[in-house]
Amino acid sequence: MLTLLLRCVASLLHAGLMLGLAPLLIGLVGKFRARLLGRRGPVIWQPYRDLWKLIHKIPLIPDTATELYKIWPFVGFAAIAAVALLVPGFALNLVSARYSDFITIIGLFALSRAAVMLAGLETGFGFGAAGAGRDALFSIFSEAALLVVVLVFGLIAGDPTVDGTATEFGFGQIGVSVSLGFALVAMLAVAVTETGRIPVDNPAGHLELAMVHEAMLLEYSGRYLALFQYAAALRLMIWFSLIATLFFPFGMAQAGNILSWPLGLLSWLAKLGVLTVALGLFEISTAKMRVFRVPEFLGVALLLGLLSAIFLFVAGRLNG
Amino acid sequence: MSLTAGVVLLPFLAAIGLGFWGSPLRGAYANLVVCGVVFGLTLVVFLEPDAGALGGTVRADRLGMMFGALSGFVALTTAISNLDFVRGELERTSPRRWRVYHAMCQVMLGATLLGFYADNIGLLWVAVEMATIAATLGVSLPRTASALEAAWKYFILGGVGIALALFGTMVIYLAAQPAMGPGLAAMSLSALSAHAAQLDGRLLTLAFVFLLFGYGTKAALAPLHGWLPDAYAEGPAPLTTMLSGLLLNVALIAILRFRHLLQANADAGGGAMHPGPFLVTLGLASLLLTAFSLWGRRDSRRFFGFSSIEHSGIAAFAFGIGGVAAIFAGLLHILLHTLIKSALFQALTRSAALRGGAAPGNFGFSHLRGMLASNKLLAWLLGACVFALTGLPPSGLFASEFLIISQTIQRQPLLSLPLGAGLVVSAIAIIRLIGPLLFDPPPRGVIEVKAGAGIATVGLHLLLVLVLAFAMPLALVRMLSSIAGALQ
Amino acid sequence: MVGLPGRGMHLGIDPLSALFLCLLAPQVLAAAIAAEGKSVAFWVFVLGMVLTLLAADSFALILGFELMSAASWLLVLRGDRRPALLYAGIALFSGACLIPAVFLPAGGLAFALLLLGAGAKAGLAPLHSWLPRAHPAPSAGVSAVMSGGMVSVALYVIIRYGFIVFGNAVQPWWGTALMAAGAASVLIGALRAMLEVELKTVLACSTVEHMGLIAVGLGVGLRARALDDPALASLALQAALLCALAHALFKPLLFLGAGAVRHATGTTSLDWLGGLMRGMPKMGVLMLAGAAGMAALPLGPGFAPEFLLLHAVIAAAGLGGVMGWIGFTALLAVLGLGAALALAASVRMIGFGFLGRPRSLHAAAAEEADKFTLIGMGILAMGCVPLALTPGLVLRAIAPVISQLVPGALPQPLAYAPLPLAVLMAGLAAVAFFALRRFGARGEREVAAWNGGFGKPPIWLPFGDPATQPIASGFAEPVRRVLGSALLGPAGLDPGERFILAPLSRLRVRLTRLAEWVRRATIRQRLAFVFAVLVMFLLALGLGQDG
Amino acid sequence: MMPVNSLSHALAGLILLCAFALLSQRRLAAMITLIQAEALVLSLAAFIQGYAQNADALYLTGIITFAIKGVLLPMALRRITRRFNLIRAVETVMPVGFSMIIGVGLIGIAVMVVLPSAASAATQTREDLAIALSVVLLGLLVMTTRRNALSQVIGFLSTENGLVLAAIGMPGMPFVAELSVALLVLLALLVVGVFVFQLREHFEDLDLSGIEAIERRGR
Repeated sequence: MLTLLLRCVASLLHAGLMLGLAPLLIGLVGKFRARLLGRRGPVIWQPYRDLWKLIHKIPLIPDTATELYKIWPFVGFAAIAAVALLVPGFALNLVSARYSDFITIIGLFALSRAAVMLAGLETGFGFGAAGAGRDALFSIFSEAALLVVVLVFGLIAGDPTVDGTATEFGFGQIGVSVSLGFALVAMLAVAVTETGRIPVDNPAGHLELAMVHEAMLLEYSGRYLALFQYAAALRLMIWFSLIATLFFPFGMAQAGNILSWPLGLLSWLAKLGVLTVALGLFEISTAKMRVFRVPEFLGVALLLGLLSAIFLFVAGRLNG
Repeated sequence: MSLTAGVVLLPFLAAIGLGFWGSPLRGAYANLVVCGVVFGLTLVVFLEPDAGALGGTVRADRLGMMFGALSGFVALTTAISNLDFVRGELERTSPRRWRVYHAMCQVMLGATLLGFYADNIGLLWVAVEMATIAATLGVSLPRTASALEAAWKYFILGGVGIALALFGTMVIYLAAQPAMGPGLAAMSLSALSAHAAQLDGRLLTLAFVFLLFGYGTKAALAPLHGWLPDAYAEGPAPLTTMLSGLLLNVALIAILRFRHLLQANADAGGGAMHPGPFLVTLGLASLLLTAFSLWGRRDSRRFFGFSSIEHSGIAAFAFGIGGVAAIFAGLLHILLHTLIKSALFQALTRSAALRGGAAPGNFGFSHLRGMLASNKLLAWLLGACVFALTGLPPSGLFASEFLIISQTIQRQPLLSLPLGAGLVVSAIAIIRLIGPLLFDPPPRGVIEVKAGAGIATVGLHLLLVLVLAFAMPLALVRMLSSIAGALQ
Repeated sequence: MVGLPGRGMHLGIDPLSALFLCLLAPQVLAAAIAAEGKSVAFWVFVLGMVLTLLAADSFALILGFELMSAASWLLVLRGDRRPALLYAGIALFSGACLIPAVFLPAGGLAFALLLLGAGAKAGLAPLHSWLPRAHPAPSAGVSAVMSGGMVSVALYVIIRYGFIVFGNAVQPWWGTALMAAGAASVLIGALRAMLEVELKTVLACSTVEHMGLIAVGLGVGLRARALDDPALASLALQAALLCALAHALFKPLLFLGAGAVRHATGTTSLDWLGGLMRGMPKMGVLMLAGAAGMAALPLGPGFAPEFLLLHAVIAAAGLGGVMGWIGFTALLAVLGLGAALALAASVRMIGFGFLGRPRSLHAAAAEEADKFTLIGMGILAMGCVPLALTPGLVLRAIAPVISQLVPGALPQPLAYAPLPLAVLMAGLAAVAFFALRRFGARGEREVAAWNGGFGKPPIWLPFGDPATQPIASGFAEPVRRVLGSALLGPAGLDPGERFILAPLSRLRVRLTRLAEWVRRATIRQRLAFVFAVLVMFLLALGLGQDG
Repeated sequence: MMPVNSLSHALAGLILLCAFALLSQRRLAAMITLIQAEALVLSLAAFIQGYAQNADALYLTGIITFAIKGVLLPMALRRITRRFNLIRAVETVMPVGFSMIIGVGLIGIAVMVVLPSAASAATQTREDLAIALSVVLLGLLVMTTRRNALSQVIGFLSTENGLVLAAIGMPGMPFVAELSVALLVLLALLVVGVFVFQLREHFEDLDLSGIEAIERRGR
């Protein structure tokens, strides 16, 4: 009974942290990138101030939009927020561990992507449709690559949920193997595409040729735009913690005993910091790709996923 | 003078009568009355099976009675639709030629009945030969260049076929000499099938090849089919219905009887070869040849002539496969196809009559397109008849083709490939017509016209087909399977 | 005694046919209410399907199957004449394949013929190209039942013979063949659904994709059964049957909607629709529910089957050898590709069909669909709800079917629980809404869309400058350039047509020309034919007897 | 007196010779005389067979064959050729030598098919049957290698002569056979007559190419 209570408290803490720190992560990444480029860059809590400003502005609804204009932001946000609660952050065996199935998470990502695309098509103007078309193209390859990586995890860990896989990787004697390496690179490529970072899409830039996620939200303003931007921040946080839990499972706390929480929190924040640095370095080292170069980039990710599955067989690390 | 002799001689007497008296219309009514009486008689014959007549040369066994009744029924319905045809075409041909036409119809009916009831193979040959001559004169009636060319082709090919059949008949007589000695006994089918084992197998096979070619010409099997499409397209309309309904069946049943002789001799080790391969070869050849000849046709009666060749090929193929079930399926197929094809030709004649006269010229598909605009009921009946030929379920042929394919799978699996391909290609060629025939915009100046009561016979035919195919009464099933067993 | 002369016809019902009857009932009811109540051919079509499902012997099954094809051919013919011939050809081909398959002893050849016959009718890969051309042809109600019911009946035949009649002679390669056909259908169906412009053709292509998904499920089940692993077999079968059930609910819903769109605006081309949500709100929302099913989004009816199918494939990957291993990985990649393409296709359908600005006066002036269509679509939407929110209950309902197909299978609990997920998302959305209401500014203003700074379109262009108006084929252009040219070839022709139908029709033309030469022979040449065949037969006779 | 059956056997051989000679003829008049000779020999054979089997039906067949095929038909054919001045040559489809070789082949086949390897009792009738079959096949060959309508009719008549030869060779064939053969000859003549006059009306000459032209237009 006590552990159940503790697990609930851990889950609430986890939810608070994930939802609270997401904009901070965006600020950190922006600040670090600016520093690397020799600029001072905005203060790290700037994203909070932006959201606050947007919430207090009156949204301007385009007259050609239908009634669903106001619903897409809530659908998009709810889907991403649900994933945020499912993906374990600092502690394993949370209340939502049983439901954190890979396929459900991929499904919820697809739902939020659909909501954003439909929001783009809502007003029937050029930018939204162009952005939605490109996002559709990228999503085709990223989902295929993601599924193959999920196949590799399923075969190594034998457990369909993120939580089970993380516990298996953490405490099982998996150790570093070639196929997991390929899987990590494939996962990183998909993460960069999903969150819309530099090589695939420029989060800060407004150049019409380069916009993908930005273009779909052009017609939104006020609190609806805030919801979408908050969802984008959450998406980055989710991918960081997903990669952290799956590929660097050491030091994660058990929701059951409270003693392991501080260590879990510390390791989680450290991992986020490392990933922020990695992302910052990666972003300044590559230029934005042309739209039709991205399918090859993701094609490589898919190929790496296939290779990791094949190497897994070669290495005979199959269990169960 | 027993009943069967009466049935056979009545049409010939009527032919002489019709040949010399009566205006065209009165001749048509007389023709109808005679056909009605003949049909009645063919049903009455069922009461006294296997009764010999005319000195033992005419004997109505169960197979003969069944197909005799079928021919009587088809002749009756054709005579009914003939009334509208005559009323429509009255002024196109001289009264003298109308009398010749009605006389020829009766001669053909009489020859067909003689062909079914004949027990003596010589008499059977005479019956088929008389039917050929009558049909040749009938086809040449319209006096157009193409009708003459069709008649000339019919005469040459028919004549050659008849000659080969006569030669085969004589060789059978020769083969029966050692077992049954000279005289009438050696030529009676029932006696021959009783002593089939003792006949000389080698001569019997030679005779069967010639008979197959002789009667195959009349049944329009593959290499011998040349005359049929032109004869159908050029002859006067109701004659085509009679031709299609009656003559093909006489020849197919004759082939079936002679096949039984050869099969019995081969089974009893009398040195004869199995008839299967010969029949299967001709059956498949006609099925595949017509499957691809159907595609280019512009004239509807020539098109359905090729479809008749295809279906007699399927029946010959079923007989070639052998076994009680395959023979049963072959007989069922002939039964259903005769009813559907004659209904189709009656409907076709009626629709051509609605579109300006049933002369041989205006049976082109482009001329008959958009039938729904002319008369709704007739259009749907015509569409139903054409659809019935394809073999898709609501049509009766599905049951018989289902049986044939299932028997082929069990006895010679490899043959089912060409059979299936032929059936599919020809069914597609047929189904391709229904769209334009019914739903296309009609040629200019076509208005809704009443079609008259004559088309009720078409509906009757289709209803009979559905009953026979999907709900055949038990008595008929027992009768057909006993026939198939006897001819196994 | 009705039926085959002499042998009659036997009908019977068992869990499998009961399931498919339940699958058929809602869409027939909806179609009858929406539009098709009066047409005789429609009821003959339904009779054919019911007869196939209730058949206890092979004659009744094939009779029903061909009756279904014949009636639907007539309906396609009345709708649009061009695809009717191809449709009739495929119907005849499938009949010609099924009859031998039914009579051959249970074995490899029988299953191959069964796969060809029933697969052609279900729209599986090599013989699928007729489906996107034939299904849009008839009226809305008919194409709804054709896409929902007829293809499922064709799959029923595969299940009935693959699992029950040939049950004990099953080999692993049967499952692999079914999976290959399924994967190809998923890929081609989803890609074409993304690229087609006509709304009904998009739905027909998505039918091909969903038939592919079901075929993959059945293939994994068959292969697991051959390697006698009942747990995996029951999981795969659950996926396949659930997918068939879901597809039989949301696809007719979408087709009825497409029919209503055609009735309201006179066209179903996505390039001429747009902004229909304003004119037809109720129908738009129902179409949104259907599109959620088509795109297999969570909380929609389509996600539970996709979930089970992906887990079945992952579990199956562990079984095979190295070739099976690579095969399953590729299969999973194709399924991922297909799922994403399906999502994009349904977003495109909704986005360009119902949202945004109207692209033609008809689209602008569209009124709400008539009451009956809405009732029909409502029935189907009601059917989707239990499947979307409580798939666990539905799986428990179809457990007897699974145990009939895979004896000794113990059904596992479903790991995907949409109800708590829905509650969680609703809660989060409510929290966000009240937080914004509490802290943020209230109210909003209706203004002209920003559109990157362009001015307001002039009066005489009420829907803005057509040149800048995005259209459906523009949305699909990136995918066409990357995937389309690779898979569909330069002319964008369906591979099924390019490699199978076109060569067949060329062969038929050549053979017709040969038959024409034979027909045009003169009398003398005909005599020569007869004479030659006679001499050949005599030779055969002479040699036969001496030999 | 030579034994009767060897005499009829010799006459059958003579008919075979006429049929074979028919193959090589190029002119219509020669073909008509050959067919006339064949008919006369056939009627003689019928009389002898009638005497041998003392069946009076064979006498009747002999008389009919002599009257119609021996006298009437050649006269009618000659009148037709004179009216349409058809003296000119008859084009054949293949070189005559080649058709002669095929003719020999046909006779070989007929013998191989009819004569059994093991000699059975009625070898005599078998040989007559073989000869009759050869005449029938040669008649058919003549029909298929001539383009002229009239020469095709002559080929057809040669085939019928073969049939009659087979019929009279059968021991004790009942009366029906003879009547039917006669009927055939009569009606064939009637029909041919009707056609020939109609054809002349429409095509101004007897060459089949007119008909083939219609066909080639195709329907």
